[in-house]
Amino acid sequence: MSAPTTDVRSLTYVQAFNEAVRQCMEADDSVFCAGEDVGAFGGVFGSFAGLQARFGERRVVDTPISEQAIIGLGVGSAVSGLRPIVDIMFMDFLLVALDQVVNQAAKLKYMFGGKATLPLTITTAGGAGRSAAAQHSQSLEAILCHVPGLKVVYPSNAYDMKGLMVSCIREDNPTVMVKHKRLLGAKGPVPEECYAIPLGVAEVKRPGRDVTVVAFGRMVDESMRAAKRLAEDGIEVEVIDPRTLQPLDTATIVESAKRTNRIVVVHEAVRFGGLGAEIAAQIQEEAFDYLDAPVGRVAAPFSPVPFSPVLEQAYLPDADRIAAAVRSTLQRA
Amino acid sequence: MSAPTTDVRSLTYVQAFNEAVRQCMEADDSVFCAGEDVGAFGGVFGSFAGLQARFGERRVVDTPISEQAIIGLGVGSAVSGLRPIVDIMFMDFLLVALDQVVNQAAKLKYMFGGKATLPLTITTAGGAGRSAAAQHSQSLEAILCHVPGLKVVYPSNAYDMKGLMVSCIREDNPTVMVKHKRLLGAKGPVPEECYAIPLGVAEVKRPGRDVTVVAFGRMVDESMRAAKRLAEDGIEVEVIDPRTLQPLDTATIVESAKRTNRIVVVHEAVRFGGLGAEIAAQIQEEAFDYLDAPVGRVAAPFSPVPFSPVLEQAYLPDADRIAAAVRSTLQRA
Amino acid sequence: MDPTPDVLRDLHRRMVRIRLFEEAAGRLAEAAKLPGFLHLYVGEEAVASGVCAHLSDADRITSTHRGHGHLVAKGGRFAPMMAELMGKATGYCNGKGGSMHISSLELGMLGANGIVGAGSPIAVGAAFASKYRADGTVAVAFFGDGSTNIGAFHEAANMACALKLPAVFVCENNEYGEFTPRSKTMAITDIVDRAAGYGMPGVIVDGMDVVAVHEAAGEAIARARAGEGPSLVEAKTYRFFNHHGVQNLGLKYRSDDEVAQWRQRDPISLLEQRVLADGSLSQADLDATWADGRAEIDDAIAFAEASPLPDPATLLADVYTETLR
Amino acid sequence: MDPTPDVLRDLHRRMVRIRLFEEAAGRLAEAAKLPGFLHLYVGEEAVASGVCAHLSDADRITSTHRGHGHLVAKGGRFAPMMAELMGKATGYCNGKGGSMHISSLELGMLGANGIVGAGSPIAVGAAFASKYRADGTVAVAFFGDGSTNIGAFHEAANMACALKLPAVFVCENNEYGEFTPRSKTMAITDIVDRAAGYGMPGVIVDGMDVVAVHEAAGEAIARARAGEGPSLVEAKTYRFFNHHGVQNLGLKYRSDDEVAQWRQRDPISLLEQRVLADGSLSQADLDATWADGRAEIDDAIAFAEASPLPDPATLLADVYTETLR
Ligand SMILES: Cc1ncc(C[n+]2csc(CCOP(=O)(O)OP(=O)(O)O)c2C)c(N)n1
Ligand SMILES: Cc1ncc(C[n+]2csc(CCOP(=O)(O)OP(=O)(O)O)c2C)c(N)n1
Ligand SMILES: [Mg+2]
Ligand SMILES: [Mg+2]
Repeated sequence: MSAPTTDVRSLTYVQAFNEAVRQCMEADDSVFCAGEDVGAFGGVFGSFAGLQARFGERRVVDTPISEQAIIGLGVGSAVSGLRPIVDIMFMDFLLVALDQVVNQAAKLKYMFGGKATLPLTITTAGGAGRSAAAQHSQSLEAILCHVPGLKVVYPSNAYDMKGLMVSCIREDNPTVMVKHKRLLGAKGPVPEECYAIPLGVAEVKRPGRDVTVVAFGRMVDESMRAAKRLAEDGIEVEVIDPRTLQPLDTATIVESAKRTNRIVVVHEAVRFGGLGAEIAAQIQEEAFDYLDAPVGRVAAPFSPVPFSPVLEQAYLPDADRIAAAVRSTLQRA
Repeated sequence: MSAPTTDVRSLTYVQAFNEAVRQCMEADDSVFCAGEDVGAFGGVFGSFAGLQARFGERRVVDTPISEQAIIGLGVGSAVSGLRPIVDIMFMDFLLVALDQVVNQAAKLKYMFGGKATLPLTITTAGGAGRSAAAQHSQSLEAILCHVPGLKVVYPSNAYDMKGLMVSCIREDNPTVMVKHKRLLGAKGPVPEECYAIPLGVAEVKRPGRDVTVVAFGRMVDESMRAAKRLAEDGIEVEVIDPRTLQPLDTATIVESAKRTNRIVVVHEAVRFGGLGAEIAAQIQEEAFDYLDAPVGRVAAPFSPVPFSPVLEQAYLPDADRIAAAVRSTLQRA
Repeated sequence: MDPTPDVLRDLHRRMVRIRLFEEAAGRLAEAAKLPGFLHLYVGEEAVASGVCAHLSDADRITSTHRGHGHLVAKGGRFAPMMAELMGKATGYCNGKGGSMHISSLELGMLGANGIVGAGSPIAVGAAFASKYRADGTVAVAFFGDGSTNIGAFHEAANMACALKLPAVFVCENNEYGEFTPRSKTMAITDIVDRAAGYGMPGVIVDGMDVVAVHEAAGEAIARARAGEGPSLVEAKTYRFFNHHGVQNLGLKYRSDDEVAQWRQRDPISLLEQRVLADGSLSQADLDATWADGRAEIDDAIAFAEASPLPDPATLLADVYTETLR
Repeated sequence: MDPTPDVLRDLHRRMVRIRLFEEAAGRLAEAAKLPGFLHLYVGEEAVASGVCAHLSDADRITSTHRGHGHLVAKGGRFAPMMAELMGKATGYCNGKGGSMHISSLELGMLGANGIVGAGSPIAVGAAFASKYRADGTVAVAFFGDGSTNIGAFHEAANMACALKLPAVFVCENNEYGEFTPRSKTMAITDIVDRAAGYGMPGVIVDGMDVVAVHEAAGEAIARARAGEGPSLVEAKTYRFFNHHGVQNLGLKYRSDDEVAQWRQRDPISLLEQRVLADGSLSQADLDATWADGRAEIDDAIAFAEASPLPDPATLLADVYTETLR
């Protein structure tokens, strides 16, 4: 399932998020939202704009600055039969509440011998590029993907945002939906009807025969930009957006790697221990005999995110670095 | 530097830890310990036994059950010139305090433009195998290794424990020292003098020409056991214990892989996103042309740690599974 | 006014069942028949019993690492409990949770918890669901004195008050957190001093007097059901055994005298003396309760021992729910 | 008894310097010359000033996301502060921290903090170091009303009391957490109600009256220095600008009337009226302070604008300390 080419009205990434929440709340009274400033104010990124006016304070709840209790609110109400959407403003703040996410939400069903379902959606915002410095810019998805019991979704565009968010809300497992802060205003065609994009299904954003680039979140745009430039030199790059990071659609990635024989994984998180490591490990396990070059990784260097824009720019992967990595992968005999 | 073959008195892993702390406290008044039950009681694993009697309540401090404040106590006192050793009883509980570890301790120096040093040692206990179930058995080292600013140490024996703990305490950066719960009583030769094993230096536990196995913590014993069995069939396994996980001694591992051309990485953590992924990714990047088979991984499956011993046994990697992985790696043409 | 004989019989029965289950578990642990940690509730029976006597299966509770008593008081059956402690497939959690995660959603027991303080935020979520559905149910969070020093407790108590949820916070103040006395970990003596900081009423009750607990909990739960918001009930109590395991004397962190003094106020004996004195129950009533409990325990142990271990093939089952919609 | 003219001049000077720095930063932000977030302290100057007037460079403070005022009050120089806000190599943090992480160890300012509540546990560590060395220094944690709902604050307050540390907890209660009023996030009106739950004294003070803050903080800090343990000081105050940025009127979450009423009680005007009325300072004194501050700001902006950006080659410097021993 991928974005319609026929012209539908276009929405921003955050409007698509908002519409998914609104339509799911209209369809199911057990769905509610809670978080800091999500009520009257509509969320610091406007993600929840208009929802309290539409659904009232019962279903759109302003909470104290208490991330552990916010996740606990979600866990306890989900196991009691509701479908909470709880918001953690910045992904960095998940670290304040990780016990509730990892030790409670993710493990509860298993610890109960399967005798529980936890239809909980945790929404948050990740990524750098806004000079928000070390504690408001992190990409921590690799930590979440290492946790059995969680699902992790990271949309790269407005269309996917709506469809994936609908799936998260309907999902019967704890899911973390990560918005990228620099994509909030990105516009794209978004159908009005309430559609779902299944979790765990990657999308080939661009077919190509020479090399495969795997990227998610904002890095999809950078990869497409790199691919466009490389195409001018006759290099055909296949760009794959996993969209869901856990479970990961390894099959689609491996199938592509077996065709192109060369693959580069891109992410904003630091390289050491990032999702690129897992993807590289799986590809070399499953496509070893097909690879003409090592799986390349383009990622942030091993440091906190710096404040100064010149440093942050030097820190973040971009189309140039992706293109360079692709070229060096191709140079490998 | 590796364990002496000449006979010195032998200590348990936890006694070696205790002696390292005691000797460093004798040498430097700025070193102190704090944590739950570490004072009068000496720590739930006996790690701090006798230290409060020896150094008094000023230097061996019982704290409330407040992991965030325990790490904060370490951060604030370290940046104020002390050398805290703060204990988080079980590694699983680090998740309650991860903000202080990741957003504060690890980033403080960088956010301050380098104008601070943080000689902080966080000690904890990880690993499964004691029927302690999903919240007292986790191996979360991969999460810590993904964090710039932290160093992570995971000794596999009493000798390394003492030498590495001494280095942690003398280290001017935040370091997490992970004890494995099932190694606490493991005895080995430990010199009386206060010796340091440098961080970031792996040890070749056993030379071998046919295949390399990388393992740390309790998995070193299992790997050595597997190597011994395989040797009976004429398969010579080289076993490498990185000892420090961050920074990782990639050079030693890659050099070995280039000699044996086949390598298997072992850990207790779940496979997806575990440290094995990063090691595999680095090896295929740096030794691509030398590999005769994909880098193999032996790790826990993707589930929380189950309580029932039969399930936990099915969950945990062991010598059998390591041996099987080595054999299948060798079967690869 | 005094509880009726039926209520007293019910309170007695809950306490006796907890005592019998815990003592049996302790014996099995000594015989090395129980894997993992074992945190016994012996001595604190009046707290869970006095509170849970007011609750139906539709009301929800969250528990702690010391959770058997809460489940028994909430109606837990011995057979699947004992099977769970033995890691058998017939346990409440199919052997996947064990003592530290024992739970029963049908009984509204949202799990023992291995993370100190982590149950309270979950209770807030359960209380939110009660209010959301306006179904008159409540949520009760049980927690220890030591856990009130951890952030999760604070956030939960404040959020419950801010959202005026039907929640009751029940503190089992047994004066110790593991092996460290309260005096070393907080500068206050009474946990109830924390209630005002959240804007909820707080009351101290003798946690060895089940009738007193029953009365105080009744008011707090009625208040919650009436939509008047959360309350804190602090029960002064004591664990007769060690933090985990079954040793009770010769512990280096508390004196045998202290243990002996508290044992003088064994909550079950106190109730039995009282009901016999005022004649509300007869010795025969009490004996019958003990006899029933012993019979249930014997059957439960037999059941658990005869039960199969989980099939290793089920290791990866129950990590995720198959989503159908 | 009333502060001496010298003390009043010092308090006035600290407040004026904060005001001038923040207004200049606001103007630069509007001119898009400052990257990232900007949380201004305007309106709350009396709090940091009244407290820090009692502190030496050896005393340590922890701050919040709204940290410029704390650093200025602790003696921060405008030039490296402005350079840091511009992300220049000459900033206090060489451009790596920015507004939300601005710090100066030499001045005992342990950093603004982007994580609500995270500063308080660090202040506990600093206070521990003071007690450990018995050097008579203290640690002060500044934090907002909203942050008292997060676990880290609770753990820090309790631990400081349990260990009887020389710490002072200063709450800047400006009635809002971001865009949400206090009434929605807690069931209490006064943060000071939380002090008793930790076993420390708590006092409410008019956060717009710098002399009142100075007096209350003086007692709390003296108590800490005397080894009598922590205190909580709640200063009722108000931020004149939006949560971040410089908009102050037409905000959807608070009325312009409310803003206007608080501005009536501008802490700097209140002090100036008072000192002129009782003659302790002259108009000339006040003018001189403003003039000095303006001159310093102009120099600081010129310095910052002329300063070089960090060399991208330094990106990976400062992640780790080279350990030599
Ligand atoms: C976050 C966390 N920290 C520490 C522990 C270890 N621990 C288990 S029980 C316990 C003591 C709890 O004391 P209290 O809350 O008073 O309960 P009690 O055991 O006295 O019933 C501790 C420290 C834990 N399980 N979780
Ligand atoms: C853990 C965490 N949660 C949420 C935020 C987002 N946030 C930044 S400031 C703020 C409001 C803080 O309110 P208060 O403590 O009253 O300080 P004030 O801004 O009023 O000075 C919030 C919610 C954060 N930075 N950290
Ligand atoms: Mg206790
Ligand atoms: Mg505020």
